[in-house]
Amino acid sequence: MALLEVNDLKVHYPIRGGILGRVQSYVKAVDGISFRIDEGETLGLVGESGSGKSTTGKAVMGLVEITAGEILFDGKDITRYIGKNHSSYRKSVQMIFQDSYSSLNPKKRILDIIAEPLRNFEKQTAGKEKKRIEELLEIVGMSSETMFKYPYEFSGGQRQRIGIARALALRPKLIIADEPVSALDLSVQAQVLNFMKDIQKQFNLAFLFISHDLGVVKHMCKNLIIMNKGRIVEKGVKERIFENPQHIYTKRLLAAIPDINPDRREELQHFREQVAEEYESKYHIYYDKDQRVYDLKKTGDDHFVALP
Amino acid sequence: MEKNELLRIDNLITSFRIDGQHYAAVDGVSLSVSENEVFAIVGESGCGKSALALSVLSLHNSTYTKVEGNIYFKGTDLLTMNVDELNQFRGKDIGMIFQDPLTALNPLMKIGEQIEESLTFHMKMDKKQKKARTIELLEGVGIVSPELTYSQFPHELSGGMRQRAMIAIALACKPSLVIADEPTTALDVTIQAQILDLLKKLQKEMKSGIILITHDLGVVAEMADKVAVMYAGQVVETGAVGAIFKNPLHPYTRSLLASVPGVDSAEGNRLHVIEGMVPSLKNMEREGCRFAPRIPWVDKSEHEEHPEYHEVDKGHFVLCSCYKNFSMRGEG
Amino acid sequence: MENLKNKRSKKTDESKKLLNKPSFGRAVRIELVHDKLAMVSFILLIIIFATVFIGSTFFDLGEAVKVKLGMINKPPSADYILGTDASGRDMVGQMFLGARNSFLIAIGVTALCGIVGILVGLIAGYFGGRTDNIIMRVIDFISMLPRLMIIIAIISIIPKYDVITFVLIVSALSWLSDARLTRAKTLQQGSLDYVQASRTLGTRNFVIMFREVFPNIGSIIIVNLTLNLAGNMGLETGLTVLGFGLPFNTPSLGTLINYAMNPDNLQRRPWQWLPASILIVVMMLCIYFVGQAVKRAADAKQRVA
Amino acid sequence: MWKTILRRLLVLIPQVAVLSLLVFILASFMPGDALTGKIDPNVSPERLEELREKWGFYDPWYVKYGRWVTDALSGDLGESTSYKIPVTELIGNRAANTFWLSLLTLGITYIIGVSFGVISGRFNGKPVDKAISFYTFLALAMPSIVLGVINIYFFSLKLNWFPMGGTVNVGMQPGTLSYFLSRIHHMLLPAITGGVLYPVGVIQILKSEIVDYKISDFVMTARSKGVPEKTIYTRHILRNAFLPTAANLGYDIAFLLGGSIFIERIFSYPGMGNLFLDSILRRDYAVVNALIILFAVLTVLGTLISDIIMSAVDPRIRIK
Repeated sequence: MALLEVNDLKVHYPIRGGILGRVQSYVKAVDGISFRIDEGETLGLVGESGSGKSTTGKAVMGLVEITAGEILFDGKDITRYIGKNHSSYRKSVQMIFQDSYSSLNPKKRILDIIAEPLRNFEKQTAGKEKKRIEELLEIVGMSSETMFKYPYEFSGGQRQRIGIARALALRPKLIIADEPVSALDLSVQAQVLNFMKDIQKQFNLAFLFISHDLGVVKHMCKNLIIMNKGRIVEKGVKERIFENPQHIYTKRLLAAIPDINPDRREELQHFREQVAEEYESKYHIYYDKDQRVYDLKKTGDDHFVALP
Repeated sequence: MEKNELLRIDNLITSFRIDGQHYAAVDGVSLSVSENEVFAIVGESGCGKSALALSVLSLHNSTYTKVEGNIYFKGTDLLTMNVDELNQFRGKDIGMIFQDPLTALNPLMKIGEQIEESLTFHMKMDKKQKKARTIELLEGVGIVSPELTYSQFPHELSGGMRQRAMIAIALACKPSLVIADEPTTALDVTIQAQILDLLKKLQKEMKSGIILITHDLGVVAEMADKVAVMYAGQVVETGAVGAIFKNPLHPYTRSLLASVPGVDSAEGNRLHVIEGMVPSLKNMEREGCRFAPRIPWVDKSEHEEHPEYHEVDKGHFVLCSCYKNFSMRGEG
Repeated sequence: MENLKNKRSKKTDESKKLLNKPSFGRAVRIELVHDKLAMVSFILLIIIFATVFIGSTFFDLGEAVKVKLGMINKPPSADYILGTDASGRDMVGQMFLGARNSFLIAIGVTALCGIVGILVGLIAGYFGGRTDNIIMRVIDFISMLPRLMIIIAIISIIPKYDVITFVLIVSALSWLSDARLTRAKTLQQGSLDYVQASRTLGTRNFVIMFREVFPNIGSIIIVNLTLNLAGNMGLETGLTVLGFGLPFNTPSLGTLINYAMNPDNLQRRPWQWLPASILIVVMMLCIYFVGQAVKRAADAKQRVA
Repeated sequence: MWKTILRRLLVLIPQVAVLSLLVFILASFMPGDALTGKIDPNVSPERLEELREKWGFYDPWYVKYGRWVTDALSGDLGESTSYKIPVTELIGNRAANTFWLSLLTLGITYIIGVSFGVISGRFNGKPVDKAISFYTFLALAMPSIVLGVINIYFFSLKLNWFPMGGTVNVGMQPGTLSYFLSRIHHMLLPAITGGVLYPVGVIQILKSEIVDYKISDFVMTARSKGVPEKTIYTRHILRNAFLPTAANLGYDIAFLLGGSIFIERIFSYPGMGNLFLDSILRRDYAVVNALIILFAVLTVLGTLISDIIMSAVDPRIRIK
């Protein structure tokens, strides 16, 4: 039975207009998506800005109001109290944020930042708490006197690791990683990604890995979900999607990735022109009359595509 | 055929004033860009690549920034010029494209107006000619309906279209050199691909030189003819793009290439991690090889006291001798 | 659809602007030392407050207000340094008591408006949505009212009327700017990840508002309070001069300046209204200069030191 | 754009309704009633009772409120007990005085405000900027009452350049040039007093906007196009910097039309501000309430003017 199951999730933001400010239309940020994550698995949620991937992450964390659909954790339906700050659901699902600079409160020392979740759920003596924080800093590869410093004294990569230590405090089963490395430089990015894999093995953690960077996703995830216009265009095992993309949007996305090998420049150039033509000509096939993505159809074992 | 030289930067030092002290962000960089060539400058945040780009046209705020050395554009040194002389070059011979299309355009001026502005100061054209030239430019950068976009405001355009308008501005007077400072960093990967293809097409048509500033190695592989890799204010390796990607020598270049995820790595193995941290501008050890502290397993003797450039082969230079028998940690 | 992926440079720069270093107190000290003018003003303010508060204990209210017929309108002389007023009262006593009253009222109004403004601003800014809308409609309505006129109208019809009611009436209509500023800053902070993070860590909303968000906007609010303090002193003086400030028998700087309202006082007895005018302007100037230094300390990017 | 204006007007209706209710409640606390001043004192108490009955003094409050509103809508805001003429007429001739004084003050305010704001923004950090900042603190620290007193003391009494108060010299024929000049002469000192204090807001907004735009990306783009510094200021920096200043113009117009109570009082200038104070002192509450409503509506119109200016000047609001 899946650790997390999301069925037909919808998040619509009302647009108010007109004279009386009545709701005229909706921004369908997330328009009916379903997926599952098993224990210890990393599921990649990929898409460009505005595809609804971050909104999905926020919805699963209860940071955004859910318009429709249900969310099951360990088989239990938690849609109703997902928004409550202090629900026990918080102990099992945690989040890592993109902007390492603003995800730590600058006015608090690292000790208080990491201790926040502990103080909310576990009443411990100061000594035990300090020991637990030392442990957590140890796990993220940082020295214990980090505790007494302030966030501004650390680099982007270090701050991101402190964020991860905080997320691990309540021993969660699932971590929502919303573009965890997009704000980091290449070398620092590698450090954080390696480190996320280590803790995954050590604590049998599941990751919902949200990113727009296909290279990072290819490295980190087993299964992928490609999102566009708030819906899923393609879902399946990474190998199948990278080697044999079906949906024209996935093809265009994969073709657009700049290749690191300069010799393949011309070859890639022609391939992209080809994909662009296909995208233009077949657009009406893959999208219905009001440009909406179809529902998913099974096209191979562990490979689903949004086809009419 | 030896292309004639367009821009030669000679021992450029750009330093920023912090608490009364000057700290060099660009610490003695020399490079030359020829006509009809894309010269990529790649490096991580804080390596000084953007500071270098802004120094060419002296766009820094002079109270906080000091620029020393020489920048010869077709033989004349730009750094010795006052603002009025410089303004003859800015926009006419050298065009610039900036990173964030959202803020790089004046929100209260129509797109057409912002393109015509550089025509007004550099070209002898009347109103009608300027409008025609602008429409032609908008079409040239792949904007679908140029007449409409001519009288639209920046907030009405998407990120990709705004960047195309930026390119139209930079190329308005057919400059022989274009400096693009991270032109596609703020764009989605599909739009980035289109903008890069557009830049390549225009570069070939106008035979202009392009200095492309970026942190994305993939973009460099796609676009560049020559590459300079920068670290802590210095060029650590420079050469033809094939040499740099096929036969990288400097430890930093090799480490960077090994850190790129998704290249060949199966899901299992680990990415190469560069130890330590990029030193901040203020407390940076400026003596000796600046990358040495990041590769502690390499013996001190490998590094040069005063690192020089070694020409490994035609046009392929490497800073400091530590590249000779450098091996990744654990490969030894 | 805006297809801008929020790459590291743009988002981090914005959040850096909104957050500044933790030790606001230390930054204020540095700024004060660095800016001579602010330092002098700070010392001057302390001297004025000390003399006023300590000095006023020497002057008994009854004594200062008692009418002494023989001493009417005496110019400054040895035993009456600042002369006397139309009812023979010693100006020095009135200056001390007046300054203290004016200052206490200004602090009262500023503090009251500050507390109400911060509370309302935090709630509106943090919860947003409907609560924010309702609160903003109320604030818009109150800000529509001509503040001065309503205050004067209410004062003129209140039967029982003393310093406390005066402070309450003025505060009832003056907390709007505090609320708006706090709300704007809370909205800004609310958009940052550390607030979202706290919600996912199980921290209750009210704890997030006061323990997480408020410390990050506290410094800007303190700056606003110092500037309001000076403003409120001016307001109290003005109202008293018009006759709608403090009740008649309580001396304040306003009552002293009021002497200038009758032309021959203005012309021939400057000693009655000039010292109070100078004192109030000097005090407000000092508060503003100190406020500027505090403001620079609060705004990381403007720091001089 | 029209939608925002229409919405603003629609919002005005409930606001004024609530306002009238609040003013009515305020009025009901005020001593005296419709009869005060209308009856001669020696009328017998029974007759007084009878009159009160006839005039509906004992009706429930909502009936009184209903009658009051219908009168107000028909333009009859009640009668001034002290001047025995309809309130609207009384306010009418005072409004002209305030209008002209406010216009002059507004002119001085924006001339000083804009010029100082641009100078201190452009030469940010230089001595001239420091001098202007010092001036703004002085203006902030100077209550208008105190400045008024000092101005009268020096310029009227000592130097005798300006009259002490009033609107025109006695015996002047309205319509003649000398009458007009005398009116201006009377208005100058109060206008200068206000005009020197109010520009602080304009200066501070303009300065911070210019300083921010000087380092903005699109100014860098303009420089990279070879546009000379002077043109960058006029076409790029100032054009953007004036936006919030223009928006504030709406508020300032409404605020000044309200007439500064302090200044009109010190200069005993018979404007609406002064009328308000006198009415309070004379317990002439019909006038007081009318003025409060008038100024409230003026403030809302001020915000409306600001919205209109904003959408006219800023394409981002005009074109959604």
